[in-house]
Amino acid sequence: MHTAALKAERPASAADTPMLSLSGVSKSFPGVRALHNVSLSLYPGQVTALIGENGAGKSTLVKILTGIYQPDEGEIRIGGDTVKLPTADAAFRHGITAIHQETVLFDDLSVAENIFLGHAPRNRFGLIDWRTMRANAREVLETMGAGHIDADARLRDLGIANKHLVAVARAMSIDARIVIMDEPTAALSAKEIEELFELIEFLKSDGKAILFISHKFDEIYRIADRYTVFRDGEMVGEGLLADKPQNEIVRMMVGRAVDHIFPERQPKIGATILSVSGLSHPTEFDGIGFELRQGEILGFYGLVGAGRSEVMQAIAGMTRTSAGSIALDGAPIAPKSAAEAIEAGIVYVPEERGRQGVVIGLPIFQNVSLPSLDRTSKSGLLRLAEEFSLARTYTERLDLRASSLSQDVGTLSGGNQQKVVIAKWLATEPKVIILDEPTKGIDIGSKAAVHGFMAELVAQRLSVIMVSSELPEILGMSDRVIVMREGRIAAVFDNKGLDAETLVRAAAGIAA
Amino acid sequence: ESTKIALVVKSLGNGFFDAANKGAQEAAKELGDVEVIYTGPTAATAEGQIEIVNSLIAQNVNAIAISANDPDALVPVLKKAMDRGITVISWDSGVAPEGRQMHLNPSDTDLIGETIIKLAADYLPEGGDVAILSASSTATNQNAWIEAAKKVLPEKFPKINLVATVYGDDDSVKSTNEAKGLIASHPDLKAIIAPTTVGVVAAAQVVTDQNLIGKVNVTGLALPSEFKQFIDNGASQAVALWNPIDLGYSAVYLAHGIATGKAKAEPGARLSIGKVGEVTLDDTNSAAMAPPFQFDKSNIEEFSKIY
Amino acid sequence: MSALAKNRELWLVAAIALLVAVITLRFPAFARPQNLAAVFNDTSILMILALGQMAVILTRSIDLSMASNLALTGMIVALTNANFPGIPIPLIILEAMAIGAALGAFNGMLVWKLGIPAIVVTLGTLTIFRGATFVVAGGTWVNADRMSPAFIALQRGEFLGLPVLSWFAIVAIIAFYLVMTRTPVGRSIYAVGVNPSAAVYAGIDVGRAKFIAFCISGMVAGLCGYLWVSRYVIAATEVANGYELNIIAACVIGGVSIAGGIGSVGGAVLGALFLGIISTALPVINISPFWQMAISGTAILAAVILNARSERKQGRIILKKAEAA
Amino acid sequence: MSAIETSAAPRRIPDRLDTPLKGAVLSWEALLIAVAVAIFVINSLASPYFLNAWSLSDLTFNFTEKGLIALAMALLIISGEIDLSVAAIIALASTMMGMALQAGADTPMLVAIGIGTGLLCGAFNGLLVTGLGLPSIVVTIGTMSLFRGVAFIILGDQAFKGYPASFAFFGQGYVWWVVSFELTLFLAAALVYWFVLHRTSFGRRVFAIGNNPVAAQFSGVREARVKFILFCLTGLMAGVASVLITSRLGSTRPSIAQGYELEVITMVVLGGVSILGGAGSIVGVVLAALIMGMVTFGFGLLNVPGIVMSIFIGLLLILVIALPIIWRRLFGRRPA
Ligand SMILES: Nc1ncnc2c1ncn2[C@@H]1O[C@H](COP(=O)(O)OP(=O)(O)OP(=O)(O)O)[C@@H](O)[C@H]1O
Ligand SMILES: Nc1ncnc2c1ncn2[C@@H]1O[C@H](COP(=O)(O)OP(=O)(O)OP(=O)(O)O)[C@@H](O)[C@H]1O
Ligand SMILES: [Mg+2]
Ligand SMILES: [Mg+2]
Repeated sequence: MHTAALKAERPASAADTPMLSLSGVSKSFPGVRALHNVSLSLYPGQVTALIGENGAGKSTLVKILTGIYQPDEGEIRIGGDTVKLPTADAAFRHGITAIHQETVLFDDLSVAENIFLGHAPRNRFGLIDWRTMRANAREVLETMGAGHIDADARLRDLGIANKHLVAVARAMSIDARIVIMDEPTAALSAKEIEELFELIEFLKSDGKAILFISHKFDEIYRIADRYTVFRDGEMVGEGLLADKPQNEIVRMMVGRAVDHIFPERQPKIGATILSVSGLSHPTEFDGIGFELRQGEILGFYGLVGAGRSEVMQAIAGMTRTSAGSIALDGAPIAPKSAAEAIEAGIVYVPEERGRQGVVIGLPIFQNVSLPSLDRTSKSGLLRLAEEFSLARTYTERLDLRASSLSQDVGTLSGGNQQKVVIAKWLATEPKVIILDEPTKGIDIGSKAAVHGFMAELVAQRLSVIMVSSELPEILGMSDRVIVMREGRIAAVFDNKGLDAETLVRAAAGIAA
Repeated sequence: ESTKIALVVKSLGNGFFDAANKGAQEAAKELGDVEVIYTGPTAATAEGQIEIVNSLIAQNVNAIAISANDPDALVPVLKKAMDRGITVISWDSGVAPEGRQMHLNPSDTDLIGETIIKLAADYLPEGGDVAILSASSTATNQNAWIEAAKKVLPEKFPKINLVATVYGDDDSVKSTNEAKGLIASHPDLKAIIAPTTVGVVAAAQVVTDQNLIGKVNVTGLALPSEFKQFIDNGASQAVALWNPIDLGYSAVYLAHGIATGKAKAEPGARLSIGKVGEVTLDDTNSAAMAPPFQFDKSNIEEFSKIY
Repeated sequence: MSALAKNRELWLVAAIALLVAVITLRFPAFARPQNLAAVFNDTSILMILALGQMAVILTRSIDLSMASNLALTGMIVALTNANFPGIPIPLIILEAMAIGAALGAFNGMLVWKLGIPAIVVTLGTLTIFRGATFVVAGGTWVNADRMSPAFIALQRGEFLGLPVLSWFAIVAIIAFYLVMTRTPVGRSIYAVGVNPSAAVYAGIDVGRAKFIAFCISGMVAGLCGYLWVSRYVIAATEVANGYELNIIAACVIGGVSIAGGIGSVGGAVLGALFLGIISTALPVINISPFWQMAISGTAILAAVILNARSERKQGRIILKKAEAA
Repeated sequence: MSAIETSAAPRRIPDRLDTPLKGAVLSWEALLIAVAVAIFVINSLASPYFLNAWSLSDLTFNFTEKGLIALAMALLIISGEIDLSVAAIIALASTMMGMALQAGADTPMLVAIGIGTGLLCGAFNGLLVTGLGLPSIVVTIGTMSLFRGVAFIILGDQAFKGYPASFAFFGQGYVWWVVSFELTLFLAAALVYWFVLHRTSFGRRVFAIGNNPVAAQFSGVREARVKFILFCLTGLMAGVASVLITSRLGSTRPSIAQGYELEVITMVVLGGVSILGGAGSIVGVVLAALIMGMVTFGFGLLNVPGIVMSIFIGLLLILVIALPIIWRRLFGRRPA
């Protein structure tokens, strides 16, 4: 039955009436307006690319379409009827299937079951028919060109790329009319991407409506028929891709003169403060070597999953390395925990704010003072006055918006949480600060504050490593840029007349 | 002001003690102006009894009559009770002498020891292997009886061979497992002696379930009402017990006597226990109420209606 | 490593075989089929209970109230039987399962609708149910002479050479196997434990799955309430006191992960058997029963350490050469 | 949100909002105080024997030992772990003291051995949990059997008794009039634990770990070390409790303190400590200990069977936790 999804039976019809259309959809999270009055149409037999910067609201829209989130307002129409999608199940039943950005699968279940959980084939007693399920799973994988994946294997034993293929297979196993793919290629190799594109072509010819999200323009131009651009939660343009050059779309995406929001600064670069050489990890990165100079902002660019976070976490003591050395101010260091790195003067502002950054449940001032407790307390005894003044100093410099320092950080907006996180590490008075996606998912105003503050930091002779996947940010802030690809350094550039295309090519491994 | 006597038992919800309570209430009625507080912990632990004794002290009861879960652990709190002027006696399962004024054994320890062996031997003219399934390994009374039984074995019952002593903790499951273990590890076992009302039922049930009626005889101390069916089906020939109603009656009677000063607990004293008769205290201030009474096919029907 | 993970049950079988072999060395009759059948029969109730507990643990919850539920349900059905000996036993069994399930549903509702952690809810109902046992019985107990012969006899009867009690266990094992592996409900219980947020994406109501698991564990505890009182022919307040930890221990030894999502019917059954063999064999081979506790404690620790090794999370791999290797 | 404006003069953020009385009134501790007062009043009305210095003193014995363990357990649970083996540690520590007694140890030696055994047991738990990364609930179910099992192996059906008279002071002695040594120790320990949890950087780290172990680690908190210390502390307190109980009973059996672990945890949870970690206070735990002591003692005075009180405690546990949730559902504001 599901295999029908993969056999072209109907001829592709170039229908002009959308199969799915969305209008006036808004969605807010505490402190963040993720979507505002957006619209979107998907047409049968066509691929629509959804384009937008990080945090533009793409994934939020996907979650609304798959019944995970409920929109605050707006309307969803499928084939002309207005529908409600209160649960993931309801979305399935309306023929919507999705490959989500994060692989939301079950590590301890088999591949076959991951593909068919919730719609497994049953025998005539109503019991799940494992034999058929396995056979079907093999067939789906086979059709996708992922026949090398064992349907009986436990998902946990698969690499990330194969996990992603399973997620694709799960989406394909549902006999859906509408297929959504949120950055499906992020974790795939070139060959696998090729196979995925074949599959998409096939789905197109089968008359499915496809929503395709990617940050890679070569992919978008290769596979998509239409585009829709989101910027900061709003729909700013849509149309046929064929008559739209890339630079116009980029302008729509970014939507503002980039140099306006980035602070002007006159870098005063000093001597080398941090030098890393030959840093390797058994599975994550290899032979990483670079130098960071005083008063410098060193940008790390790469596609999501290039391994930048892992390198930074190794430098900050969170990850063990297998080889290589780190020297700070000329003295070799080998931090074995975050505590040791902080003591040495290297701090890491993590990427996953919710999980690694803020301690929700504790008030703002306690979050800020956490890494500096040894300084604010006296022989182990807390001194609240010290903590408050420390917290005030740094949060006010970052222009934090909060009603009091005793407020639970969990009640702050994402951008303000990020400010607390940055304040917390700044309060340790580091020599080197590593910011991993410092403005991920925060609003424009907060972004400007963070960028302004970064400029202030380097002006005070601090050294900054900034990991970012946002081209404007990399270009607007860095003195030098290191591009990483698949766990290795792919290129190093001086940020003088550097253009986005060069970086993208280096990151994707396309020869200039 | 009426005399308040607390009857503290090992645990509530136990048939034997409920019967004792019946006797205690009878004694209260007979003595007049006596209030009996029947209480005990839910699980048979010393800690639970200590909490209860503490609250009894606070209530200013006149006397505490306790069947103890542990002979030693209760001593400090009972001493405290005596310091506050409360009469303390133990009955059924005793407390170390420093923790009470007197102890009432249901029966003479040596006599019980001999009786439990005799119950088995009577039906084993050829002799053979027997094993003991006791209650908890810390139970004072059971241990004393087993000691006494072992003493009489060589001279009076030379043909009886005691092969094992195991403990079922007065827990049905554990007793069942232990009884099965005995049967499995001693193929020639002729009798299981369980000087505990919980263990004896468990053992008889095992013998019944494993179709060993006629091969293994279960005997020991049993409440007739609980045990009747096993006499009827032949899993057991005969068991013994004293009258728990009389025991509760006597405990309250003695506690009342000492608390009101009518009697004095000292070695050699002869104390009245009303309709049950009279006891004499030995040099540890212990006394025995009555010889154990045997139940078999001829009389179990009648007694099972009483207790 | 992964082979070991896959063969958790095989490891247990090997451990049990070794255990039986060691016991047989000291006591040859132990390995006789009749005796092994008897051990199985003795362990039946623990096996059934462990299966119910497994369903709950799989959803990242825990049911500490099972033993109390068993005591309460056992008491109610014993009282029913004592007062209305005419009610046929199959009805009594249904009553037991219904009462047990209702008690389980009470736990489940608190977990589902109020979001109170399962350990807190069942810590509370652990004492409530046992207290209620005392109250419904009016502080007394029900013993053999108040139970009808059929009530006691049913599980002792034989069918195809095995006691009916063993058949209860066998049917429960088969039923659990089918439910846990072959029905959407069973699979959703696993899915919720493996990854609750992914379960939401797959259209599963996480709270409802937990509720169902609690109903299952309650129903099973109720059934065992009847089996227990008719087996030991006594219904009293302290029945199965503290047994909840044995049940959880059986699950843990059987490889059910306390973090949810991992565990199998075979594992839970073998874990129960392992404990059952220890408790029945020690008296037989003349090892002081005082060793029993320390042995099962060691077995639990060994099982956790082994399982943790096979569950070690495997990270994502970026370097292509590392993934190929 | 407002537009891009880099405000020259940053606005001042107040340290805290004017502490609203409402917050204090609706706090968990306030709820517990109300419950405690209510039970006190009910007890006084229901039994003429309750309001009496000696009664109130006897009452404290119902909770001091468990309460001592609950103090350390509260910290452990706040950090996101749990220890089910505390009662077994009591048994093993008591057994070790008994063995030492046989070998002729004097009172200070006995105390040292009891506390030392507890500490070692706690360290063993801590090592398994933090060293091997095992879930504490399972580890301590295992060590619970192991520790008590060892006590059973050593003692079997025997008992150790004959502790020296000076040893009796810990569980039976009075410091002043009706104030027992146990109560004094409990109050002193409560003060120490309150101080450690709420006034030291160690306590702050405990909260941080319980709320978000990953972020705490990233912030330089040595999670494993803190948790290891907490397991040691819990073991240590179980050792202290073992000294008290052994002294109070004057003897050692392997079955000593059976089932205490669940009562201790009930106390901690009733005291408002989140079983999921990250929240709780020592004041709450002390109040919960007091409440449990008053409930059991009060019912005892009325000669209500212990099992009936346990229904009450179970209901109290669920209600006290459920009511605020239901309250929020009915009248609740949406989270900000
Ligand atoms: N559950 C949530 N709670 C709070 N804020 C959220 C939540 N989910 C998303 N957001 C916020 O909504 C905004 C849009 O996020 P979304 O994930 O939709 O972006 P995206 O366009 O998919 O970005 P990316 O390209 O990085 O995947 C961001 O500011 C994000 O922080
Ligand atoms: N073990 C894993 N299993 C599955 N997915 C993973 C795993 N680890 C990371 N990912 C996913 O891979 C993606 C990239 O991870 P990560 O952010 O660590 O890489 P990166 O090179 O540091 O990229 P960036 O910092 O630019 O986001 C994320 O979407 C993350 O969810
Ligand atoms: Mg996204
Ligand atoms: Mg990253």
